[in-house]
Amino acid sequence: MKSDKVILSGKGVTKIFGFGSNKTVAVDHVDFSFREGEVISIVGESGSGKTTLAKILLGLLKQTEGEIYFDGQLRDIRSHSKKKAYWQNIQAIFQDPFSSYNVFRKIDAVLLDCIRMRGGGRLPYDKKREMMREACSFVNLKFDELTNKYPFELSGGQQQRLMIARIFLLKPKILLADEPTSMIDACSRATILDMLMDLRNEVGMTPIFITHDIGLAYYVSDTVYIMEHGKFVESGSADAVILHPKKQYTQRLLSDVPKLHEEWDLSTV
Amino acid sequence: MKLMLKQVFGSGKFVIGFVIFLAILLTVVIYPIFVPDAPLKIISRGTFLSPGIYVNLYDSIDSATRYTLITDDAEARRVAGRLSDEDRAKMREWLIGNGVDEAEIDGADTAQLLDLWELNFDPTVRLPGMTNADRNYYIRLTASLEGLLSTEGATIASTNPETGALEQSDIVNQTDYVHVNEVANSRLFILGTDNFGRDVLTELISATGVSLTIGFVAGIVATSIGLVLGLVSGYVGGMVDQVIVFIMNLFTVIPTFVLLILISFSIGQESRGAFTIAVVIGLTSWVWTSRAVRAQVISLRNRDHVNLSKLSGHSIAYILAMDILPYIASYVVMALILQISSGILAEAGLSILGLGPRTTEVPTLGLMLNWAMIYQAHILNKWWAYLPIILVIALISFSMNLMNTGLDQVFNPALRD
Amino acid sequence: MSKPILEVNELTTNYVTRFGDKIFAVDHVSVKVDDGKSVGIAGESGCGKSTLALSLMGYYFPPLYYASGDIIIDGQNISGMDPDVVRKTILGNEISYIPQAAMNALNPTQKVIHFIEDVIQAHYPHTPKKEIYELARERFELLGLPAEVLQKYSVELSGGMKQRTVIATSVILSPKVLIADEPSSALDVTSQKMVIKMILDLMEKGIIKSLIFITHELPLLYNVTDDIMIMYAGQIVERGSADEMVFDPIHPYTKALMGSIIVPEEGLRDVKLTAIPGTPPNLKNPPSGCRFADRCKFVMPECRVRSVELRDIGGGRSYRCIIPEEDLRKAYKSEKR
Amino acid sequence: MKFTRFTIVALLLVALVAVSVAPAFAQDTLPRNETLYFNGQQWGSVVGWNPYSSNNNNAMAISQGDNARVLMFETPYLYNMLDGQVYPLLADGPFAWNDERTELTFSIKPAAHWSDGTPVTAADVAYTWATHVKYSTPTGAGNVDYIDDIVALDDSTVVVKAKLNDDGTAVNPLIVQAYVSSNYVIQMAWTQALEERVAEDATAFLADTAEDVVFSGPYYKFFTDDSKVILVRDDNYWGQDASMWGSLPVPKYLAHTIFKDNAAGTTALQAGEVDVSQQFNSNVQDLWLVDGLPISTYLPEAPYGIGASLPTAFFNLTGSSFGLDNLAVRKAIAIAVDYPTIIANAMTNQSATFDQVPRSLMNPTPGEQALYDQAAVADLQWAGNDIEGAKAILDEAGIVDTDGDGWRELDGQKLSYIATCPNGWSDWQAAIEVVAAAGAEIGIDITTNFPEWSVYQTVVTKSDAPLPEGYDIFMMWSAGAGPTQPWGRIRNLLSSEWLGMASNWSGNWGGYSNSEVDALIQAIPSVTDEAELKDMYTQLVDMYLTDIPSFTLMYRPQSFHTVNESVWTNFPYDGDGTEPPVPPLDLMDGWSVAGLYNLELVNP
Repeated sequence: MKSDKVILSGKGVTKIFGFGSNKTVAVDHVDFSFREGEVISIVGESGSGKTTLAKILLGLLKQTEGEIYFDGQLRDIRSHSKKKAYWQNIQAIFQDPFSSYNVFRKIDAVLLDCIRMRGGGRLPYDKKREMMREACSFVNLKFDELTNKYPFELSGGQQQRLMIARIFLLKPKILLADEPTSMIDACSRATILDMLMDLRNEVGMTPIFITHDIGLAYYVSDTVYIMEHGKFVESGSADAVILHPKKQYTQRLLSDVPKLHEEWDLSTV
Repeated sequence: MKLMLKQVFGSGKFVIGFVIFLAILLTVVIYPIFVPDAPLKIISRGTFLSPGIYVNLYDSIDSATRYTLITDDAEARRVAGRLSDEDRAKMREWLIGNGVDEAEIDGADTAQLLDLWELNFDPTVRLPGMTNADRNYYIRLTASLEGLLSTEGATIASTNPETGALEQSDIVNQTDYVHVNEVANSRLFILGTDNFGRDVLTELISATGVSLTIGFVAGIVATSIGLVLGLVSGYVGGMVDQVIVFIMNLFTVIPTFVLLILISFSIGQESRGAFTIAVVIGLTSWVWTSRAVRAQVISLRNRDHVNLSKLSGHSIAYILAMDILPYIASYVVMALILQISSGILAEAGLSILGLGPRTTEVPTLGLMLNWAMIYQAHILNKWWAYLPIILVIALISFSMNLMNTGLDQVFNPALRD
Repeated sequence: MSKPILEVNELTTNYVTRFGDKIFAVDHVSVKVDDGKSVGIAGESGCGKSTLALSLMGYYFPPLYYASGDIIIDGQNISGMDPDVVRKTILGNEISYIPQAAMNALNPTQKVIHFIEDVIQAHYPHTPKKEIYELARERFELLGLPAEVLQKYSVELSGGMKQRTVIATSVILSPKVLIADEPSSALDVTSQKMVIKMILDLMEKGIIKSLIFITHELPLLYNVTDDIMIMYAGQIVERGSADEMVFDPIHPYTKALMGSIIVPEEGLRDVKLTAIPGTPPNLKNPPSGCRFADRCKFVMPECRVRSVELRDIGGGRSYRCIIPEEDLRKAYKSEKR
Repeated sequence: MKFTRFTIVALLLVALVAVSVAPAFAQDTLPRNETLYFNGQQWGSVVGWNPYSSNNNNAMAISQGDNARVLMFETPYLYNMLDGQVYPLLADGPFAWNDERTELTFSIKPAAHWSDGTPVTAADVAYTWATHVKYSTPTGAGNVDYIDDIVALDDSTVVVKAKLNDDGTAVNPLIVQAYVSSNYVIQMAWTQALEERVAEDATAFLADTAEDVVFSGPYYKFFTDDSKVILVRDDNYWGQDASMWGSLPVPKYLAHTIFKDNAAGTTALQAGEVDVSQQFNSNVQDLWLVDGLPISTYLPEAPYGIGASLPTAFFNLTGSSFGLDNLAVRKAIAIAVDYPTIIANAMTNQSATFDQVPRSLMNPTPGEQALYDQAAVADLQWAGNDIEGAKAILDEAGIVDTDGDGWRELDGQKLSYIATCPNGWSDWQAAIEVVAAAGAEIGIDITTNFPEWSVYQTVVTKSDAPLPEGYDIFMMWSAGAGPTQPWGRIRNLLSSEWLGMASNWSGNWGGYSNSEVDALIQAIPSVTDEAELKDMYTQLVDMYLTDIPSFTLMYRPQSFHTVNESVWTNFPYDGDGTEPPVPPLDLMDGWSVAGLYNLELVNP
């Protein structure tokens, strides 16, 4: 599954908001290189800059400094068409499924957008329908029940699955999953994670999880990056970082999480 | 959509406002079908005719069918109509002042009073303390008393063109009546006439239509400008935003109404049509719409659904139209309603200051008020020349605000119960 | 056995929607909390946890209405009491409540001490300010909060500090019961830990007698409360001690919930998380039988028609399922992950 | 003495109280039974008391003209618009022309004296004229072409010498004669004192507010501020001498509250806070018929007052209005207009109708009406509302609707005009509306346009260029009643002498030009023979009604004279038996001042 080919990497990526005394450094000279096929997690508490970094990776925000390389080449998204080309390769799932959809557009429209994005805009409708049906069945949804419905008529879990169906159609090389399960119930969480993993195998993509849940990061990823105040403080394989943290910050983070088999030491507050 | 309409019409406030507004609108549309008179046609010689039915005197005397009604109180009513108790007291006062023995005068006995009056009254005599106004009153009274107690009919005579002599052509008996509906010329002026002698009701309804149109045009102009600037400013951000915000601030600092007055004044009376005024009102009142839209857009532009739309490769125009606009549409509709209502009020305000649309080409509610004010209808108690107009303005504004509050309750989650 | 501080019997409350429909968000729920004990309530979003928290206080305002049942706080039945009376005499005094975003409720233009004055003077109108300040200072110091906080404005405080200030303020009158509804879920893990420690301190130091803790985070609940109750679709489906509930769940729903726990502990990567298909029923029109039937893999035709009572199996344990506990345990074992 | 802060504050307070109480004191203590209240004359606060200046904004004290205001300053003669005669005031007996009508002689009443006690002398009259000329006051500039000099023969005899034509006749004896009833006599001594004060600087001379002015009239300044003007009677007034009035005027105070607008003035009149109202009160009859107030006008019935001026609609004959040079078009419009509606609606019947007083160039006063031969022009005098007649005229002239759009064309061009009057002049606007309505009736498109007054007057008074578009038909005033009337009014309406002036305030704004008319206007002032005069006036009326360069829309009184008899009575009214009759000019202008001596209290 994993290969040695670096699909996305960054050097000195920095994002500064505001000017002068109002200046906030959200992402502070981070370096990273994500290899094709590996599952990556970026873990950080709120305000650590992980969501800003995710938006930079997606090309929704422009970094203040530093370079990002995609597929070995300096990323160029300076025009709408170049952005569009980039977004054929990188896609996202957002935290809150309820706010991820335009409430005025039907499910069909959402999925047709994806077919169009993959260059299938001129395909006959039957073919498109077939593709949508396939995508829905991949996430255990029945397209025939969804067609002409609005996303908000679905439950949170179903909406997040629809999001995955979207990715199924788009088949990007990279998927940024920004807290994909934090807004949905524990029981649906497993389903979503399973499907993401299945999808990864199916289309051979590189998922990047952005999360504050260190447990989740441990559970899903090969490589974990721990982020604090805009910097990566520790990174490495999941086992190494989570079970044997070297940095004090990571250790503290882990000790603050309530666990089942380990006493939660409240005296360390 | 259907659900939204159902919700909107589920709001009692909206429905009441809508019904009032619809009633006004329907009246404006339907009334001219039944009363096709030109609203600015001068129909009375004399100003501020009071509301009521007018029967043509000539035609009523000339009426072919006469009805004899033996109404006992007819005479008493005629006498009372021409000689009130107050008149009797005044006559008595004059007679006593002129030396008639107080005991001789029986105020209640009309015949005796009239006899005494005829015998004694001299218009040239001025009693101590009597003003010229009093004198004029007594002269008018004397004129009106002529033939008061006559039981005979009134003779109508005309000059014979051949002989030049006056010849009796008819006698109108005191028991003669005419059915109002059989008089060919009768007009009903529900709201009387105004200072120009125009039918206030017809004018009012036409003015309501024009004012509503002004409101709509002003509202649409203001809302369009506000919407476009707000959308662009809020979504594009950066330099564009700063420039637009600067313009908005400029317009906020200058009091809109003052600006409106200045523009109206500089356009000059000659070119101030109703449409021009509407556009000017629109051009000066878009600021708060644009501010509000901008704020909404800023809160929307970083929403995930917008990001998702971007990731789906949609253009800015598409995102503005499909991902932003629908979310603020209900808000914009509410803003439009308020803009329409404030446009109508602004027109009225301008017109009262004499800066409204070019006068007397079309009536507007403001112009009608302006004329009523110039002609002192309020001082002369000609209520029909201003009260109905104020009422209509209030009703329009009330209905629009009700609709707006209703919509607000439906669309604003913070107010939802 | 110590006497219950809070006893709720068969409490039912409902919402009335804009279109007049009734939603029974809390359906015949009984909760008993003994002196010195804490009870956790967990469940999926929309299961009625937060409504239960509100209902427990006896403080109803539209669109939430009281339907039936008793709420007895330290022997005093407050169910059906006038909400105004509840607000003046019960809230803050007998029972305190901390909602999820309580820290955002602080007025940024006023100092912390002001809120404390408000709380105290609402119940004891003529308390001198000096006395209040002394009380507050003592209490804050007892709870490990610096006394300077009292003179600060809420905007000057961090999220965790704000939340702790709110908690300290709401228990200033030492209520018997504290209801905490997701008090830490908006905070990062470090602040969460501080807040939890403080709540546990309240119990330990005898400021409050009992605690009801509501959250959807099971590992947290496991570490905080003595007992755990699982709620599903407005009903309690299972209750037991924290250990039993996590490691020996009986109800299929509880079992699924516990199977979905993710904690960063060795071995986690080897387990397969449990997934439950489907969605909870619509409470506007709940199914007549077991409410979990549609999603339950052990469902039998009977489940859909027969209404199920909470079954007490002793030792403070009870669950709501027609399948005997042994059968369920056996089934779980056979599908060992 | 050392002032403490407290003393200063206390002093300030006292001063403040004193300042704020003083005016209140002045008005509150005016006894109602000795005060006559006015409205409609004074708008804004008084600037000064300088009778040479035209910038006093002092409506109660200073107004020179045909019916000069003689409350504070006096003229040698008083004009009476009712009989057209002048009556001596400062002058003793009638004036006398020499046989050539080049010199007018009168003497000053021996009793006449100034407020400082010194007698009024012929030298004062002469010096007043000399000063007017020297400082080029409006009076000086307006008369210098007609009056050569005014000299004092002795202490009491004044000779007014007319400017002469080359042939030795007076340029205009009518204007010379009018001077003595239109212009004040101002004290020489005071004038010289003022000249000294301002070092004979013309600007400073006219700008002086003349608080120290010496006067001869019965009233003088008592109090003014921005809310009222009060005059008080001079109990040493010379006129109480038997040679003039024989008594003092009745009210001790004349007060004029400065109202915000007409509406406020009307309200005050209704409340009895105003005795004499110079305001247009629409539907004035409602005040007594409906409201039952003790209010009356000079005439008990419509038109309620005596019309004196002729507000007139002018046709633009300067060439910029297509078709108005065509008499048929002008006549059709003029006879189609519904004058009764104008009079009923714009004037609320406070004007005689054209049935009552047929149109001519004369105002409705008996004096002027007697000046022309009504029978001779009866065929030309239209009463209006003659739609069929107008249509017939147009049809006959070949001006018909050729393209079927409802509007008539002349030479293929649609007749389309704009009727104009200043914005906010509500009665004029109403009249212009009716004119426009007449157009629609006869197939000529007339729309209305109401520019601001400043725009309007700039355009209309600029005679050196054709009137612009939008001024096809426009409304302006005409002269009222006065000693040079109706000659002066006819000159205003018809004389071509002003055409081409950069700023023409005098008249004939439409640009009419007729040499026959000009010749008659030129000749009349020197004619004394009544029959000849009548013939000449009749010719003028004939030409006016034939050529129709303009058309009178209504008659309008010189002053609106409405009185409230709550406190005072015996105001002048038609048939009140006064001899000569006191005209309804608010008891302050020309002979109407005589009315002040007749007033009585309703409740003495």
